[in-house]
Amino acid sequence: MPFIPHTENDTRAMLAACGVNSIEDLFDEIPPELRADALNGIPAGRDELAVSRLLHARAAQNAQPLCFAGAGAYEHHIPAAVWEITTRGEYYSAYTPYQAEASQGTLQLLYEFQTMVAELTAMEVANASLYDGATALAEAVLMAVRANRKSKARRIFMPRTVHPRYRDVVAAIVRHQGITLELLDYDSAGGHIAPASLPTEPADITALIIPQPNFFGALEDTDALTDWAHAHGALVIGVVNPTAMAVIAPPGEWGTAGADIVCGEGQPLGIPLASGGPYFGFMCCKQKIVRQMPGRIIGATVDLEGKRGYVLTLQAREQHIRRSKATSNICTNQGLMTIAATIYMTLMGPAGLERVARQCHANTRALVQRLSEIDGVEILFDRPAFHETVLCLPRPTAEVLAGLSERGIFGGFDLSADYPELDNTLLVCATETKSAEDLDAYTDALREVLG
Amino acid sequence: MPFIPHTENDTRAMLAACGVNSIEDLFDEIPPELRADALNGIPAGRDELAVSRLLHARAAQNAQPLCFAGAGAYEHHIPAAVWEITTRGEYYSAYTPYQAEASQGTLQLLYEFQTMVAELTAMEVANASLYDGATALAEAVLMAVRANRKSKARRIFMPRTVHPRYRDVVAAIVRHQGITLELLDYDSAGGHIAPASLPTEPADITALIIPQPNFFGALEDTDALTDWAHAHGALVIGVVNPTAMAVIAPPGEWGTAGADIVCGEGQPLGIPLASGGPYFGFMCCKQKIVRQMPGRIIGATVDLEGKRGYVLTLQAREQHIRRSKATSNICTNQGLMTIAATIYMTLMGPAGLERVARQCHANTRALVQRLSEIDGVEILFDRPAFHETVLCLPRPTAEVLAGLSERGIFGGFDLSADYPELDNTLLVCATETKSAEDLDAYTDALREVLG
Amino acid sequence: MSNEPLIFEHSRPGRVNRAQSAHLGGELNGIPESLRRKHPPRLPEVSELDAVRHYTRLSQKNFSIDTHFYPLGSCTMKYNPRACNTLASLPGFLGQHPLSAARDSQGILACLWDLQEMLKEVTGMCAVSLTPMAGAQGEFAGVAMIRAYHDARGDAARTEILVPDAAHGTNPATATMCGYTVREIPTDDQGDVDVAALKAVVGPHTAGIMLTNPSTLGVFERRIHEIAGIVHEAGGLLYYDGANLNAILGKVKPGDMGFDVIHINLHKTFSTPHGGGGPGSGPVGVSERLHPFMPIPVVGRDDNNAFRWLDEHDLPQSIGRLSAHMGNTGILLRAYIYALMLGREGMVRIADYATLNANYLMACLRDAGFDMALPERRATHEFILTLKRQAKEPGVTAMDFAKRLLDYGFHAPTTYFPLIIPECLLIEPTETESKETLDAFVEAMVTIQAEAEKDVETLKGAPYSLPVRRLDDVKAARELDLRWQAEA
Amino acid sequence: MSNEPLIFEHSRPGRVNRAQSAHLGGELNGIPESLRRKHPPRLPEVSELDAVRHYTRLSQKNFSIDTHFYPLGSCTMKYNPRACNTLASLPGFLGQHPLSAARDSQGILACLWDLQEMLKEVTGMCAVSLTPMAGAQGEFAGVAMIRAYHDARGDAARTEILVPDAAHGTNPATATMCGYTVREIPTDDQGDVDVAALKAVVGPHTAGIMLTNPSTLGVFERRIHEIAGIVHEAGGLLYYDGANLNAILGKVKPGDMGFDVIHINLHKTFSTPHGGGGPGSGPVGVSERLHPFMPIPVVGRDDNNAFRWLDEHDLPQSIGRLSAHMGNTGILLRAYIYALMLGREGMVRIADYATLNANYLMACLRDAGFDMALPERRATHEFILTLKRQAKEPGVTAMDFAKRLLDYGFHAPTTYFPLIIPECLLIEPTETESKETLDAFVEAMVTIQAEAEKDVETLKGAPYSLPVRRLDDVKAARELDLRWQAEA
Ligand SMILES: Cc1ncc(COP(=O)(O)O)c(C=O)c1O
Ligand SMILES: Cc1ncc(COP(=O)(O)O)c(C=O)c1O
Repeated sequence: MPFIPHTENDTRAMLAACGVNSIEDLFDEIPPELRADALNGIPAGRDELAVSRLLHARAAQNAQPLCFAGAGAYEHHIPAAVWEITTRGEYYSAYTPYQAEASQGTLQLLYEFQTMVAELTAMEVANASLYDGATALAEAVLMAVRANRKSKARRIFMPRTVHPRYRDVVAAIVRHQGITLELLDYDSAGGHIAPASLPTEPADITALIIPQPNFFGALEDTDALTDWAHAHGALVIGVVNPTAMAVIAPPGEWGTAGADIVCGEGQPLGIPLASGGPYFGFMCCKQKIVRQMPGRIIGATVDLEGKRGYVLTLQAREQHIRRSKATSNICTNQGLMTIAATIYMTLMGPAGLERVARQCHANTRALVQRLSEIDGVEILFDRPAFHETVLCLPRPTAEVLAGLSERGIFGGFDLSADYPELDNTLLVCATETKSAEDLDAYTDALREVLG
Repeated sequence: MPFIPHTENDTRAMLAACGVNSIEDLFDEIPPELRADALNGIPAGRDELAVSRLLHARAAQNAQPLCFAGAGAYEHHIPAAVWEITTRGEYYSAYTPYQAEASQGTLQLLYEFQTMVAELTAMEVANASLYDGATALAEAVLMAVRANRKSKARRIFMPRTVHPRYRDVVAAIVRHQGITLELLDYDSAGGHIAPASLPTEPADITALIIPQPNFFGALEDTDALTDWAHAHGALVIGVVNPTAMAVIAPPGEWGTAGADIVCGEGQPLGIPLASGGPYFGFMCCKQKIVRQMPGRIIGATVDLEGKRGYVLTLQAREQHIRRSKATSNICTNQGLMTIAATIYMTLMGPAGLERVARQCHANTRALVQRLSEIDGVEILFDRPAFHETVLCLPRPTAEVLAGLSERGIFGGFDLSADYPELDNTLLVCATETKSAEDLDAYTDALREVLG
Repeated sequence: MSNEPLIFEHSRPGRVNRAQSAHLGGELNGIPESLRRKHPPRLPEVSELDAVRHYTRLSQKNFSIDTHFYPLGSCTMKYNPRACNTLASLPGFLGQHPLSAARDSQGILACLWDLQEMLKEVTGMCAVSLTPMAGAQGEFAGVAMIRAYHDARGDAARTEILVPDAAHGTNPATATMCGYTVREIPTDDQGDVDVAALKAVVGPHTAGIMLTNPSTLGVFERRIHEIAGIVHEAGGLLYYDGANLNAILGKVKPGDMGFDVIHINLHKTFSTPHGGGGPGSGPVGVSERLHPFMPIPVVGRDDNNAFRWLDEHDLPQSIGRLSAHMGNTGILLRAYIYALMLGREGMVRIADYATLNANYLMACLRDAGFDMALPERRATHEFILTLKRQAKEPGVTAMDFAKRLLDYGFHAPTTYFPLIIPECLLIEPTETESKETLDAFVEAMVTIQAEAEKDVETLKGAPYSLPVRRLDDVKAARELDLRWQAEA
Repeated sequence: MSNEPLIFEHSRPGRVNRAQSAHLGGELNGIPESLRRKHPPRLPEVSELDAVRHYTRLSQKNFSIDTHFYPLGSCTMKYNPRACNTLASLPGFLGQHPLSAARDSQGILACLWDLQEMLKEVTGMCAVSLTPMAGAQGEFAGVAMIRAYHDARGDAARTEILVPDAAHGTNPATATMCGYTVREIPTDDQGDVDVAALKAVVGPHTAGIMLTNPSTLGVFERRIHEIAGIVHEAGGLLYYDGANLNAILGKVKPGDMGFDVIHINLHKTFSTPHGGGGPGSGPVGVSERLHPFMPIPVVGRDDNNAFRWLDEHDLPQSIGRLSAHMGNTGILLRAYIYALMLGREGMVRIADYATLNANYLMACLRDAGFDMALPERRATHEFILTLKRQAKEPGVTAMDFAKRLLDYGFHAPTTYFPLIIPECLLIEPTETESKETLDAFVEAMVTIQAEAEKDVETLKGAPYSLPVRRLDDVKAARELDLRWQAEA
């Protein structure tokens, strides 16, 4: 019985105190006919040594090609200090900070996190995390419906330049709320939402979603889109990449009034790729609609002696108080990930994060430049991009990716399943982790595969 | 300038406070003709990302064959908790606990360490570590010379069954103290020191060293050797493997009176192989000669209010107080390693350590059994062994090891350089980390190499 | 403990941690000025040492399993084995991109497949999807499947979800998110669902019922079979909130109790870390009839027995995706490692000793004079103590007891939940705590009771020995201060 | 902070952490009873949670760089970059057996080779051996080489090693271990070696002199060239104790000052962790004439440029081996990683800012009214404050100041070393601390001075806020209690 401390003497004394003869007696309220048989489908227990062998073998079965895929998950360098501190037992093994006085470490850190996220996005306030970028967008849609009291239509404009998986998740989560998700098509030259393509006199719209950069890596015309939405009574929901925020205009400054709700995937801020999770979603908003925000929010207050301290606040929005009327059913969020992200942002600072963003941009540009010199390889869209770009290939993408994979290269994301009109295209990304030799290695491999 | 926090403003203000114009001015006491040129032989600085890439590549250049070598360094499973706790900043980045009140964590832990080591060896007291097993033996020899006041000869009996590298280190360190190291040969049948081979009326001997198990993995007749030494006025220095101590008679119980000084290599207690270090040496002795012991010693005491606490004690033995008359020049020891070892011993407990020891013994026996079924492979010595055994091979050992290496197996330690009389022999070890399939893999590979 | 300023207060303009970025940079060629950021975000400007020291010091202000007994009811705060973290952090796992081809991902897929199989076995369900990212998302998946099931049958009349009044807040909140009206079922004085009341409300408008068993009252719902019959007969489905699975692992399977769908809080029963509020993981298990609706992706096998992701092509009736990838993979991995170490015997032992610890602690506290909310019932893995009597005389509340416990080095139990028990402490010791720790907790409770009798102010002022004294929640909510602001 | 019992007090007979050993075991076939252990060692019997909680809680009772300013003179307590630990702990490094064949070890050998080359460059020596495991062992290696050199020349008359009276205790202790008689050289009132006194004792019996420069008095030995000349002329050699190298990295090289041999404390200048007392690492650098005597092993290259170990066959006059393998490899690796991050510019900056911090702190403390031991000298990376005046009136000692500093959240500077300065604090801030931290330290010193003037008892009673009040060292040494004993 690993992890159970009881000696035989303990068990005996404890049973006596309970007034029973055996542990089995303690289960006597369970109807006997329901009692389960042995769990034969589960293997016998193993010690840490044996499990360690198995897991090392499994980890080795995962290939680790040189990765040029982004598409929502980005390989960034994570300073060693981030996880050495994050996994300290006091952070790792604590619960949600319900007892504030015994959780000032986590609480102060989350207050710092909220500040940093608000700073990155230039928004007024932030919450303490949601599950991931996709669910954060779904929650943003629900929040927009609550917050935009003037709009009755529950109608959301969702561009096709939003991450396809995010669109799936939004659809799955808001399905039962009588919300209409209206897809906006992108400009085939720019790969972005052309403001001119938007209806000039639209019916009631609740909110417009603006991704920045968008799924193709292209930069949307955020000022024009924001002003258009506000002019038509719609709220603006920004979905942004946090690394890009170091160099790209933040949603709080889009257009005349700025975005109303902002969310995104926090993974680029110090979270390992790890086959997709755990990551974390972040969410910000204008202070005036903060009572519509889902999730935990930390606030500063004072103690009995007037000393500053931090607590979970605005709990009246939450399921444990408001129950069926809560802003969301979320309870457990992604606490530990936000701890890592806070330490990451601190270690990078504004200058460091900007340098990372610039290097990502420069690397991707350099890569795309080299690749597009190969016969038949072309850059698809002409909008400015941050750190991803769509390439057209002279051969089916799946074939090309398989060929690259044999050469130890994960060449990017095949768009054809999500955008049937974009067959033979590939979304590539080169973060700051890629050296000039890496870019050459990709270029050489692609030339070989195509040649 | 990584790791230097100064902003330009800081530097300016600080220079002003110092009354100088530039940092250079602060070096004006160094004679100008001595000033160095730029450090051109050192590469330009790199950020953590670049260094991380390089080190990952270097780590990958180390082959990681299945390891059946022991010879003083043993692959054991290390519970994950050991290093996750040991590397906590509060342990990792603290200094020697000179300010006891601000170091109770380290101090209490070392007091626990001393207790555990004393328990393992059944000795009265232990110190807080020496550099490694080899230097601990050298210090034990010096200590014996100090402690055995009756002996004038400064003559140490050192069996050839002591680890050859330990003998080298002892020779290098005690060379200038007028000490004679007399080698004792081993019994060619048993691979141990036959008590009957010892002189019956020897001249003045200061101490006898007894390794248990010895370098060949064989168990010495510790009772007879101890009694013989004591009968002739010599102290007994035990050099023991701490894993073996879980099942083999501990030096405190050897013969009638027990060993006087005990030392050994602590690596098997939770320290990774890591190309040979850092490990740690441990040392114990009878309480009556504790004032002759080298190294840090922790003692319990009370504070102003009578509360229990821990301090560095018996400092009057040490170099920082006694200077040229100190018991040793040691200052920095292997603190962090003893923290890991203490956590390891705690996680294993007496039952766990015994199970490890038994599995090592059983695995090595099973391996040797299988290998010796191969034509031409034989077990060399007939003494009982703990977890290492010498095999005779039908071909030169270097050749065989090279063949095994091609098959991903590190087959053991070639004895021929250290024991010219033992050519074509191999010292093998299979710890608890080896599965039945691993033993088969070795057996099959050896059969192939020899076949 | 000395005060630790905000990281922003450590910040100095121009201070840079050059080890992380000195050699990076590049031009923003191609990005027009209009799209660029004008002012850098005011992230802290500190050295690496400042950062390490600040966050190390902050960490020491937390209670946690690794430092304190933490008997927080409903939360299952058990030991989080360090091996789970170490092994899940192997570079081969951490480095893998979520969109990697299946051929490059057989290692992680094999782990997830194995975990799916294990969870099927312990829950008695016929299939499992690992994707939900916490209990509440598992609940969402479950209720959404119930809805998809009714919808697929064209049964549009079912608009209500039944929820006991003792239920966790996520249950009613989830039902609402799935577009249902919530109907509360009262609890009887023995802590069981009031079956008469249930019968009165169940009907053709009933989509289903959400239950935990053992319930949040810390007792086993004895008439579960009858309840299942009533709901099923009315055409509703049963949802099992698996947050309390620790109590019954290997003892009774939700599938056998008649549940159609279940979520499991891996961060409770399977001991993945709570991380100061997450990440969790809430896999769902389903019966045959809900199988087609499972959230994707799920791990399957192809003809060559290689693992692959099943998606909308394999499960066209799926309720869809609940995360951009496969949920909290790293947490799933930790749960898998834990399950491997426990094995089939270890799992049953968890229920045994979690139950023994709870019943022992309850017996000791009762003997020490405290009142239990349900004195005639067995505790399961947790139980409820009520301080209703003490709130009257001498006038100390559950909150006062909770805060004073902190001074004695114990994290407080859950307070004021479930809502239907006045002045309650929901106490869950878990199986990983020793008898000595439980005894010490009883001793502290007795001491606090004595303090309360002597002078209530002692408790009202608690805690005294923590980094802060009792904090003002009301002020926090009224005068919102949700972030640091740079001085103007 | 609550008391934490000894781990043995947590222990209960029969308690087993089964996760670590449940499936291991075997018979002791072939081992006769007489050689077996009769009673198991009384190691603690606790659960894994007990162990994790105990050692986590204990850790919080330490001051450390990661939590506190730690200006311990002579010890160079600078930030230990976490990357050094993380990268040195890659499985490819940790898993390697020390006796692995060179062909299987090219990765680690390449790192060690590079480090040897870098250390040659910063010290100005012609070869480096990495094997010594701490400063004191480096000293041993150095003095042993000096002896080997004289012996090789048949010069047996040289029986004395000269050591300044301000030297670190390891210097005279080392000389003794090498069989030499120690002769102390006085220091003049400016903190320099008394050259006249040196001249008086130097001669044909002089084997060599051990010096640090900057000295342990925190000042640069200005007449080093003259001293080197005097000793060399007499046929002696110069040993450089590199513990203070942080002050002069890239500014001046020991080789250029005339030293024949040097050790470097990597755990100081190269920021490897002190670990509560080690492990350290003390590589030695040598001039051409000591090259043949270097301790083995050393990393070399074979004809194909592959790395390999050089041993007694390559260096037959070597003083031999100082450890069973290659010293503290993992520490060498950390130093190497640190050096890579710093690079050539970073190294010089260390000396720049370590020196700036020390001089700034000295200036502030002087302005605040404290007395410096050598007021006319520049500080190097450290400096000495003397409380001789305060010891007289109002009667508080350096120890009192030190203990009171702990209450203010600062680790105390080194006290009572060097021995020749009364009531001294040797203060070394290091380059990784910020101006704000130094300012806060000055503020604390000023506050303590004011407290002392008001009531000396305030200081005599310090510390007040730590896990224990001031501890009784005398009792510890008189009534030896060096281990826990099971009750009879
Ligand atoms: C009974 C019960 N149900 C559901 C939940 C929700 O789980 P989660 O916090 O993982 O969303 C919890 C967790 O607090 C719970 O205790
Ligand atoms: C000046 C000086 N020399 C030598 C040493 C000895 O170094 P180590 O502790 O590494 O043996 C020290 C360390 O304290 C020192 O400060």
